[in-house]
Amino acid sequence: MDRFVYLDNAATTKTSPTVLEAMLPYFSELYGNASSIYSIGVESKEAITQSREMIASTLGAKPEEIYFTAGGTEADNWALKATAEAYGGKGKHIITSKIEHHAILHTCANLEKCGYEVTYIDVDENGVIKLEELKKAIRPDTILISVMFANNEIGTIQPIRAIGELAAQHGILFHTDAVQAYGQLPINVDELHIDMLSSSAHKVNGPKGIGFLYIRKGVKIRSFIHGGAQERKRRAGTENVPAIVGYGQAAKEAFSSMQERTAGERELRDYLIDRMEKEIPFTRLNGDRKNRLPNNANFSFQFIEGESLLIMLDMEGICASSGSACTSGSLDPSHVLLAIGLPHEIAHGSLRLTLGADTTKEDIDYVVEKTKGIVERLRSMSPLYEDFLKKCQKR
Amino acid sequence: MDRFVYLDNAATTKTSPTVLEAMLPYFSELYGNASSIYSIGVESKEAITQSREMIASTLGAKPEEIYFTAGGTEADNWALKATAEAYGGKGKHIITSKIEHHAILHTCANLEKCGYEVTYIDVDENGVIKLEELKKAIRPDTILISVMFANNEIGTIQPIRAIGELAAQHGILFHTDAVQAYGQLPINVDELHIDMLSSSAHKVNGPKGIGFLYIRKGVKIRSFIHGGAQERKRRAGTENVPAIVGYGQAAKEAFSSMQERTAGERELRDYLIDRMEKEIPFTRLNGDRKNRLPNNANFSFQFIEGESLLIMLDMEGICASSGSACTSGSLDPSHVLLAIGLPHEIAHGSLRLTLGADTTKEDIDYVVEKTKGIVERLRSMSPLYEDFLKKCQKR
Amino acid sequence: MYSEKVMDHFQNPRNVGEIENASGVGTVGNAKCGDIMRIYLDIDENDIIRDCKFKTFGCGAAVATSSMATELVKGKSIQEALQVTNKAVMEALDGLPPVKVHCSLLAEEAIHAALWDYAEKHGIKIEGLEKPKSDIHEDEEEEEEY
Amino acid sequence: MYSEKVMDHFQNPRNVGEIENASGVGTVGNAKCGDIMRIYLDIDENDIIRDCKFKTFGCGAAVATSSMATELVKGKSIQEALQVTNKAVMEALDGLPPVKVHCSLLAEEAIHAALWDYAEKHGIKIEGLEKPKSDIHEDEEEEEEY
Ligand SMILES: Cc1ncc(COP(=O)(O)O)c(C=O)c1O
Ligand SMILES: Cc1ncc(COP(=O)(O)O)c(C=O)c1O
Repeated sequence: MDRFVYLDNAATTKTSPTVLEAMLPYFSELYGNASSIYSIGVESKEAITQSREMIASTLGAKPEEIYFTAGGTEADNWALKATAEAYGGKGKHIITSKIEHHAILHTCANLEKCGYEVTYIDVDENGVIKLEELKKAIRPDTILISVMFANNEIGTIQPIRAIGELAAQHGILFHTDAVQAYGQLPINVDELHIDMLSSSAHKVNGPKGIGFLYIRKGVKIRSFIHGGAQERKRRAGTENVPAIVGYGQAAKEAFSSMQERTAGERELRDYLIDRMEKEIPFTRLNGDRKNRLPNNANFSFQFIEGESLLIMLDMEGICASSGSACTSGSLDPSHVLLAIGLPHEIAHGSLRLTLGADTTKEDIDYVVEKTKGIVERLRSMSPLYEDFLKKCQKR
Repeated sequence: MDRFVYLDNAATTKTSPTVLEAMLPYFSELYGNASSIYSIGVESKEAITQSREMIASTLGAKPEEIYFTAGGTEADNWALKATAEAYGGKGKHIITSKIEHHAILHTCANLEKCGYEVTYIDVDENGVIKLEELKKAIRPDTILISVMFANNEIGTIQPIRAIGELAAQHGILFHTDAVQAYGQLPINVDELHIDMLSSSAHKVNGPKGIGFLYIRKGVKIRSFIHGGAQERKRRAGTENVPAIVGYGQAAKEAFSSMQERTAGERELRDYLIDRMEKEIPFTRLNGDRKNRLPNNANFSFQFIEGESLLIMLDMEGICASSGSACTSGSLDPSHVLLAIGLPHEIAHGSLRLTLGADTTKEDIDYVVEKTKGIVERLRSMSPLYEDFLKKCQKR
Repeated sequence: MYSEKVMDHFQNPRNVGEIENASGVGTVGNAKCGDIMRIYLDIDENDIIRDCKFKTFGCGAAVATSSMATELVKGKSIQEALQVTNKAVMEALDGLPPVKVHCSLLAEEAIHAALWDYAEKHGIKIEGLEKPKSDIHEDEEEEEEY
Repeated sequence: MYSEKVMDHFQNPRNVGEIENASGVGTVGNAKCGDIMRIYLDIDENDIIRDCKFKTFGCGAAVATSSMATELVKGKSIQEALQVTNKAVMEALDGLPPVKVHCSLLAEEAIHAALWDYAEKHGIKIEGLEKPKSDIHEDEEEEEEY
């Protein structure tokens, strides 16, 4: 292969070498338990405090509102289940969207089994939630609205402020899964009326296995993981000090570089979209053209199937994804692409390319060239394309 | 300070340098998402498979019975809550012991709030569970027995085989929190009739933030953390590849060195116990003298309080703990020491010293000398000691 | 995830294409499930499959099983071709991941469909051949679910 | 966790010990909660605290607050000593962690208890002094609980 091009940064990112460097001392030197009293434990505790402060500052939050978890999935589970438990007396109705990550959707399904009722709001053809429908869905027994900040597949950014205001007006808690948005977009929890927010370090060049849930002071949700008195008694388990330190460093890097980095990514992304749309026929851009994550491009190539495309791209050294990485191995096409109205066979032929800070124009050119050839080849093998051509000839 | 002696290996351990080395490539080079299709994702997946196989082999289990979690606490929460959810139709009664870790006890408290009934079995003065009481506690609606393999504070090893057989005879699921025992004692899940087993890497020189729950094939518990299809759809969240690799390596090292290492620790531990008991008056060994973890020593020094002792030991470069690290900051004395019958003021004066592979006789000698001086000094400041001396004089 | 044989047949699929005025054509699967296979047969007067081509919309395993299936039936008699089961295709490919087993069933079915088409066109009845289902996903082995 | 001042008073506690035939002795706290403080006062005929000693069973903060409290009352009149509140002790120590605030209350209470003992022994009444509780844990500030 000529090149290695990693365009799957929405699935996971490379741990930044400076992040890894910040983590290293906490494995075999400063390995003390952060809850202990002796000096190397206290050093761990201080490192955690610094990381928590750094992260809080990126959101306009208070340090004591940041609770570390094992990742975005745990944060999502916690937010939903603990709210259900704590506010179940007030009501048992939850509102979310049809295009949430499975960490939200499957948790909702679990809550439905436990007697809660969940309304799944539709999105338009660009993946933007239908606000009017959301408004109408609000009931006296609605206790929580959970809508993701930006979608992991098609990159569409949701009208979070409007949803936050709506929730606030009705005295309903508002949670947002910001796993994809954190570090890519400026977020202020107060201005946007966010009560809870989930995030995951490995999406922003931090380590895997660490995330956080922001919980606004006063929100009375309980623990999801019970045990020791860590995280102000709300999240038990020995603190994962190296990972927490890594997350702090990654957040610092992501936010200090945000403007410049995302501007560069946006430019390259638009160049990528432009070339793909122009040079590959029967191609559709999925997601909102403007309100999308700076690093996300998502295409559907008619008549071909995604997995074949991915394997062939891999053989050219290109890492990409089709639908969501978590569901690969599954036979169903992405629920997000179906929700924006794509027919099944087109939903099956989608390609997600998500850029990173180090993606170059040469990378993009290489990917476009290779994709072009592969799509052509797969179409030449496709019975759907054959049928389509024949239909055209007949006209 | 003359020396640095870390004797708090039950709280957490140093990540072994060879474990860290095994992990390193998976941060910034082989960082692919293990659920993805391209080569660097597949490499992650294979690394996970190897680690899973290694761990399964240490327990006589099948690889597909090992589910990675974010630590021992999550594994404990999962085992209890998911069993309650899955078997709640059969019954709502759970049996555990009074000396479990808070990860079990607080989860049980949470289940009690949700309509489950929990019986907490007593232990004898050495911390061994009362089997007769356990037998009597079994009811037709008992769905789970959860008893820890070995206690984290006093090191007492429980009669796991007897409990496993009892559970099997009654068709009740048996879970054991083996966070302290794994890597210290040989464990075979079949021979011991264990249905579920929790473990945590950072207790065996692996990284923090990773653990596993062994679930016997056929046990129909559901997910605790819902979302993506990872871990055979039972535990969602992007796989923490470096940590999983680290756990595999740590397990390999712990089991290949087990016999020699624990023999050495046992000898040093007994030397430590011997000197402490002989040279410091009014000292009590807590826990079973024989059936105890090879690296655990736990003492109560009458008339003094634990935190003062710990701070003074820290000033001499000695890391130790009093009660359980997780509850430091709390004012209550250890529930374990109370359960073995110690009066409050003696429970407050306990010291846990847990050895590691690299602990030397010189370390032990140093610790004994320093402890002797500190205990003497604290007693000279203690009103309880003053009262005691006066009482003796009167006689 | 895939064996070397699967990867080889995916990267260099044998017998891709169409046969003009084929003796029989069969299309199975559906776009909803993400795989559609079409097999063209050129059958001579002695009921020998002289040539066989395919077109497939689907994953790597779908392409590889199509390719292998065409290889296995080429040069065979109709009766021999009927013996080419999904197991045979899988074995020839050194196995498939559990979630992909349905692709091999689809390949078997595609051949049957092409043969059925041939039989219909020629007004004959092929012994042992049943009318093929166009969608085999009902038979699919599900992974253990909890 | 502890300020430098606390650590200094813990490592080098001032006024540790007993006073034989003390004018007043007060013991507060209980072993159940893990801290017991005893304060000895030597009070002269002008109601001036000539000397003050302590013994404490308890954590670092308990020792440090005892030490600081004895420092603060030494040389003071009884009325001045009554003004030495737990706040004053905490401030003099540059603060205490929230879970340790009760130690400073205990120190205040121990002084009051010793003064009460003095008053009882001498059959006098000290204005503004109430019978001390032996256990102050009811007043304790709990950390936010969920
Ligand atoms: C929007 C969204 N939510 C949640 C998650 C889950 O995060 P994690 O895999 O770190 O648990 C992801 C990524 O997988 C995501 O993209
Ligand atoms: C017996 C026992 N169970 C559970 C745990 C929790 O493990 P972790 O802190 O890794 O979640 C510990 C250690 O803290 C333990 O000693």
